[in-house]
Amino acid sequence: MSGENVKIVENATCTFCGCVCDDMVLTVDLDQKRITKAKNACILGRAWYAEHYIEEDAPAAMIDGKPASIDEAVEEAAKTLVDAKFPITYGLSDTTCEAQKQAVAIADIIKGSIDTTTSVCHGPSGIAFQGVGESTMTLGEVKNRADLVIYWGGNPAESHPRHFGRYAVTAKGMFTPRGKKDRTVVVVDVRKTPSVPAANQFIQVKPGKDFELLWALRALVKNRKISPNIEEITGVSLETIQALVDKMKNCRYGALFFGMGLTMTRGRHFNSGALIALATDLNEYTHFVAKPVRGHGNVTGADNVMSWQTGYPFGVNFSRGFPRFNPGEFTTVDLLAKKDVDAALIIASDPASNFPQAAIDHLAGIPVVSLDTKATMTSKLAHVAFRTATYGINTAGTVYRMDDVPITLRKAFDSPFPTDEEILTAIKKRVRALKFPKNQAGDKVPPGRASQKEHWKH
Amino acid sequence: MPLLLKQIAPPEVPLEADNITPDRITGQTPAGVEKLTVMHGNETRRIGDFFRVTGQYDGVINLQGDHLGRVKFIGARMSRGVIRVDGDVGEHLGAGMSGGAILISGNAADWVGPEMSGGRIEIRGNAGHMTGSAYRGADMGMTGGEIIIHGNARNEVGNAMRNGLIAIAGNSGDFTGVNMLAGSIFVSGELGIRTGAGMKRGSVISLKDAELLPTFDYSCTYQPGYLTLYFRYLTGLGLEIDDERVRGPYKRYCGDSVEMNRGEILLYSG
Amino acid sequence: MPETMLLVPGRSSKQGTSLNKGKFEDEYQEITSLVEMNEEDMVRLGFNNGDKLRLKNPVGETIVTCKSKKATDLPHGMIFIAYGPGSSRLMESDTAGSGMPLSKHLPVQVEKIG
Amino acid sequence: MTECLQLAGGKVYDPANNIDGDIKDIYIEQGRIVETPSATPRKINVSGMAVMPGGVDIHCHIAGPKVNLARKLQPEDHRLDPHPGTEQTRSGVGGSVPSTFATGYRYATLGYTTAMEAAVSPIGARHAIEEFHDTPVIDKGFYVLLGNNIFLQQLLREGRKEEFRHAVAWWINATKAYTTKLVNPGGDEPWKGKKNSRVGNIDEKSDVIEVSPRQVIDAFIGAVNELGLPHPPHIHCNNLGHSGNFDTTLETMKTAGDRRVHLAHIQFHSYGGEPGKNPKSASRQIAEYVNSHPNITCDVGQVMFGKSTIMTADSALAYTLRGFKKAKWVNADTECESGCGILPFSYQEHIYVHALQWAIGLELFLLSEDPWRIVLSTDHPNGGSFMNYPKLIRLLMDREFRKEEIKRVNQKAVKRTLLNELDREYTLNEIAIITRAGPARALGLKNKGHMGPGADADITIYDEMEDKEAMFNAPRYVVKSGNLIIENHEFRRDYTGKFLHTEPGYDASIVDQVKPFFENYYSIEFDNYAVDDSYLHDHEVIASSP
Repeated sequence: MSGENVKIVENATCTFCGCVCDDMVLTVDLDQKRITKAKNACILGRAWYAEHYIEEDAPAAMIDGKPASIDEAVEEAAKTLVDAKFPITYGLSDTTCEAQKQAVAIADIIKGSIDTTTSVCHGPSGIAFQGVGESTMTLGEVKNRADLVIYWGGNPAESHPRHFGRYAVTAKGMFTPRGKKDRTVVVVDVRKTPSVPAANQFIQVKPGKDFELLWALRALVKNRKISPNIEEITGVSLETIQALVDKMKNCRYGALFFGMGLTMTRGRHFNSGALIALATDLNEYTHFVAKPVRGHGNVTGADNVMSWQTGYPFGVNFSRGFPRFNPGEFTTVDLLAKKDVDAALIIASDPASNFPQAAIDHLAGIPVVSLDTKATMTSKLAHVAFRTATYGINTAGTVYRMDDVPITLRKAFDSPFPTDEEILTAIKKRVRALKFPKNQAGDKVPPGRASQKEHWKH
Repeated sequence: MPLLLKQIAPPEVPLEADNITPDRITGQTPAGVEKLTVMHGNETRRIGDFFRVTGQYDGVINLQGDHLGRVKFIGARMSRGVIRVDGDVGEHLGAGMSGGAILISGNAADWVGPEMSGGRIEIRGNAGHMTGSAYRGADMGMTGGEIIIHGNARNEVGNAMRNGLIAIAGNSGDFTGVNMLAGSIFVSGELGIRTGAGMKRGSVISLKDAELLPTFDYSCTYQPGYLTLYFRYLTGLGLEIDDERVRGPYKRYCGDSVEMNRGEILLYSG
Repeated sequence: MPETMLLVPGRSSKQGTSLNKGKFEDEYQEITSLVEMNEEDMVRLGFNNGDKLRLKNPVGETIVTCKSKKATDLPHGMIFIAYGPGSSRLMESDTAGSGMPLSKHLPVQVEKIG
Repeated sequence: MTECLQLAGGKVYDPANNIDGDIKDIYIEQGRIVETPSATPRKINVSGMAVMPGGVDIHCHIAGPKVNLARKLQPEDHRLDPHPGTEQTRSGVGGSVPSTFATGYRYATLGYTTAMEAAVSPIGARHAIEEFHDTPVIDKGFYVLLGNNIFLQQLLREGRKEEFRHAVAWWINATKAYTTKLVNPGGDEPWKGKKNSRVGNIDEKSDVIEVSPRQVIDAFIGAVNELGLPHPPHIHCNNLGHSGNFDTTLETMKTAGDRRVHLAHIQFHSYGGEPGKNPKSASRQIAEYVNSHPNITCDVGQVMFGKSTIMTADSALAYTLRGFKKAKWVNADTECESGCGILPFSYQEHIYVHALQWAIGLELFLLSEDPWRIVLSTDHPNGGSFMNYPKLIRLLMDREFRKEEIKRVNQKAVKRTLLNELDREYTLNEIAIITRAGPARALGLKNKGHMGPGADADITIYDEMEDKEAMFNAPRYVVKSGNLIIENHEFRRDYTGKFLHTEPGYDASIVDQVKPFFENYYSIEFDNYAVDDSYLHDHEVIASSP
């Protein structure tokens, strides 16, 4: 009977985008195993919850497209990974930190590479950070203090719908009691996106000229000369640029948010670097911060886990027995397109549908182990495919918001499928046993915090 | 007679061969060299598993093979002697080298001579990205030595270079001389976009006109005397520069005004 | 003569919501193969809403459906598509030592088919 | 699996039990030191070796949001210092901000078995604990940053001392912290809200929060002592690094009166001279005050030459330092409670200020009369990596070595200090105090820093050597909670270590006060803020005694 066995989950966290809003009130129909209402969710969050259902008939594990037991699949996955000379682990942004930790452990033991979706998202911003640093903040500081907010090369109205209301535009805070009335909002983009109506000012830059515009701003902030042809180059007049400089220098607390309009275009890390450097420069005059508007729910957690376990945020290789970092060499698109890798463990990601064709072609030719909550292009071509529980809905665990704030997930209802963490922990145990047969006492570290039970076995 | 390493088996996955340097093989017999380790993905193997080693080291190591493009770190940290490669090479050629010479008949992959401090690398074909550059996060790239590319080079040539010379007979990619601290980069062909972004000092010279960043300021058109000497040196290295271009004139731009404005870009404007 | 235009793949709300329904559902397939174009460009090129277009570059090609956008919202010569399998086919795999393939501002040749 | 062990025939240095180099067997059972074991122990012959309790680092930066930002920031530093894994241990990277695994293993390879992360913002507590889970071997805890907490400052402004104390206790419980940490108390608001300005004198009231740094300091010392936390407020004074700051430091100590207080990295706070000009040494004034006030403990924050990373909740200071080289710099503001600044740094012998800082640290060690109240630290990684501890120990123990080192640094700086006149040499017993017994006592860790019956079996055994740097660099055995982790210099097993925290009592109705503030000004939900018990791995609550 539907509708009677209902549970309310308060302060639940939506993990669809990097906003990681933790104020969801979920109405869960425990009989139907559906979330029937998600109060406070945005359009993306509502779809995230509404479309979540358990495909009870789907096998939890498959080997070469045929249903298999989880134990068999774990064994086959472990063998595949241990046999490889250059295995890659990839994905990880749509899972918990607890699972991410197990994935890094596997890569360490099998001496493979590990990379996250960061490399094709804000990886270039990570590279820029390593070169320039960053003046940044938690989102509450923007809500409380920012009187000037600039979005550059991003379209939060569609990618992060609550960014405006919860954190940065209409949000009311300590020194911004009137919300939008207490701040000026500027959008810089190549096209008039649905985010533009939220702004006081829209600056349209010529495609591919973000770097030139940012560089001109940096020069003017420092009272240096720029080319008189600046409008011809960037599509933005000198007056407009100078006015923006004045606005930035004279605000009380300025914030620059940026998106993939910078990272995915020619210039990549230098585009992000130019923006971060601009924010840094402005601290000579006022308090100024910058922040990439990160995508997937826990991509920031992946950066954090990778960084604390290996020292590097993405694009890490263990083939020499210790972590090495080199984007362009150990990042997934490169490793696949150059045909360097001979096996892949893909977690909560679908490179077979969104990578460049050359990379997809190589992925199709090597043994792949996949973990995902539903069928994907990648799981369809996988040698071993696990179906796992959805994080934040069917699992607890930790995720990091785009501003590095960690948040605990609340489980809404049980899934018949194991969690990513459980599967990865099981694979880790088997790869360790296969790799170090004489040292079965080695793993003295207690299991991760969420892996108290392997419940699919009961 | 050089020491000859002839590739006998293509690696299945990239091979890291930082033991292939004069510093490591000096005093070794061919059999001894075959026993030196290489990393084949995550397995430790022997040079002999992939190369047949013959001859005797007389100051020159010669590598031959059709799959050398998958061999990384050739000549890394070398300080003397010569490595001659008949074929292509993989990433990190001559990484951090301080002396000696490397000659490549084919193409080189990304990271040629990163953070090198001395010696010479010459590539007959093309080079990948980040020639003579810094590794990510580091504030200094190449600090000395010479890199000569007869074909094209790609992005970030001389990223954060501090000293030395990079000469490219073909085109360079985007961000040539980015964050350069000092040193010289010469490009015969087309420069990509955003040359010299963030440069503090140093020179980039090109025989073609180019669109520069709005933070580079035109100062004059002139015939710099020192270029005659400079070009004579480059022709000595095997680059072809005709007399007209040796004479000039050149447009001089200074920048990057975002930094100290003490770098220069010279563009031929004959 | 096919026209060269600048393809900007990006996120859209519909792409995001349809993603949750599943990548093998028609809705996602439809949304990720819909390309927005400046209405004036469409008039100039003789395209109509719903026309099938071929987008092609040296990397690959994909077939998309054309949809008009106000001239004030999308500059001339620029076309927008939601990320998906279509945009992947046109992406080069070189990442220039960054890990990131160029995924926006891809010059593509646009021509009507059928 | 803990073992029953007999460490036989070693020279035991256990200052807390007045044992100074006596030959004595130590027995271990069930992770503790026992008088006589109930089973037959495995006997390890350690004759000719020095047996000491495991080292205790009272002040370092090894986990949490700012540490991880500093890690991410410096691939160039990690690249040069890989930390390979073994069949027992995970791999990682070193450099001045090592990965978590390398941090734990490297502390162990120096004979340290406990380390306290000295500054975690409350909102970052969960992150710090997650990193601790991946920081092997050592026991660890952290101090929570409350000195710029806007809600607490509002309570102070309104004179609500009682509620202030309850709120402090609530925050410690909610974050699972060990004690409170004040960094540049009252200094965040000028930095964030007033175009990057800073606090001058500690009686100056911020026009936004209307509370002076001294009021904040006084209130915390009062509250924490009343709560009876095992360790008093851990204070990073205002004006760190600025010439003439010794005055601020003295005023801060005077504010404490005779109440317990710990002053962090006091070297950085012992500068004379005029603000804006080159500093001079004021170590004599500081040392005299500390010597004559038994309520005060401090750690030195010694500067060691070479690579370091500045990472501090004192964002304004990091910005000032950034001005010298204009190289990469991180500032990260944390809503309503804190922030941090980070930049790679390098101390160089020939630079006047760096040499002076180095000399002032040594002066403080050598002028200090009570080794129980001065703790060895480099404020890792601010003054240099903890991997410098063996060298620092040699500088303290070996006068001739010190003289040679003094010759290598900027002489103008040395001349402005007393260093050339100080002939003191630390004894092994005194080293055991400043690296183990003293910090354990200052932290209120009754089971650590000594080897009496009932103590945690955290023990380090060194080969006695003339060269003390070599000696302290490579213990032959390290026992952690009864587990033989390092045997003959090799890792024999992995071990997670314990998480140490406190649970001071408070009136639960304080939550009704915190919550509305939270709902207005924080960006996460109140109910998602406190760290729940599922984050605790093996842990121990250290009792408060109000």
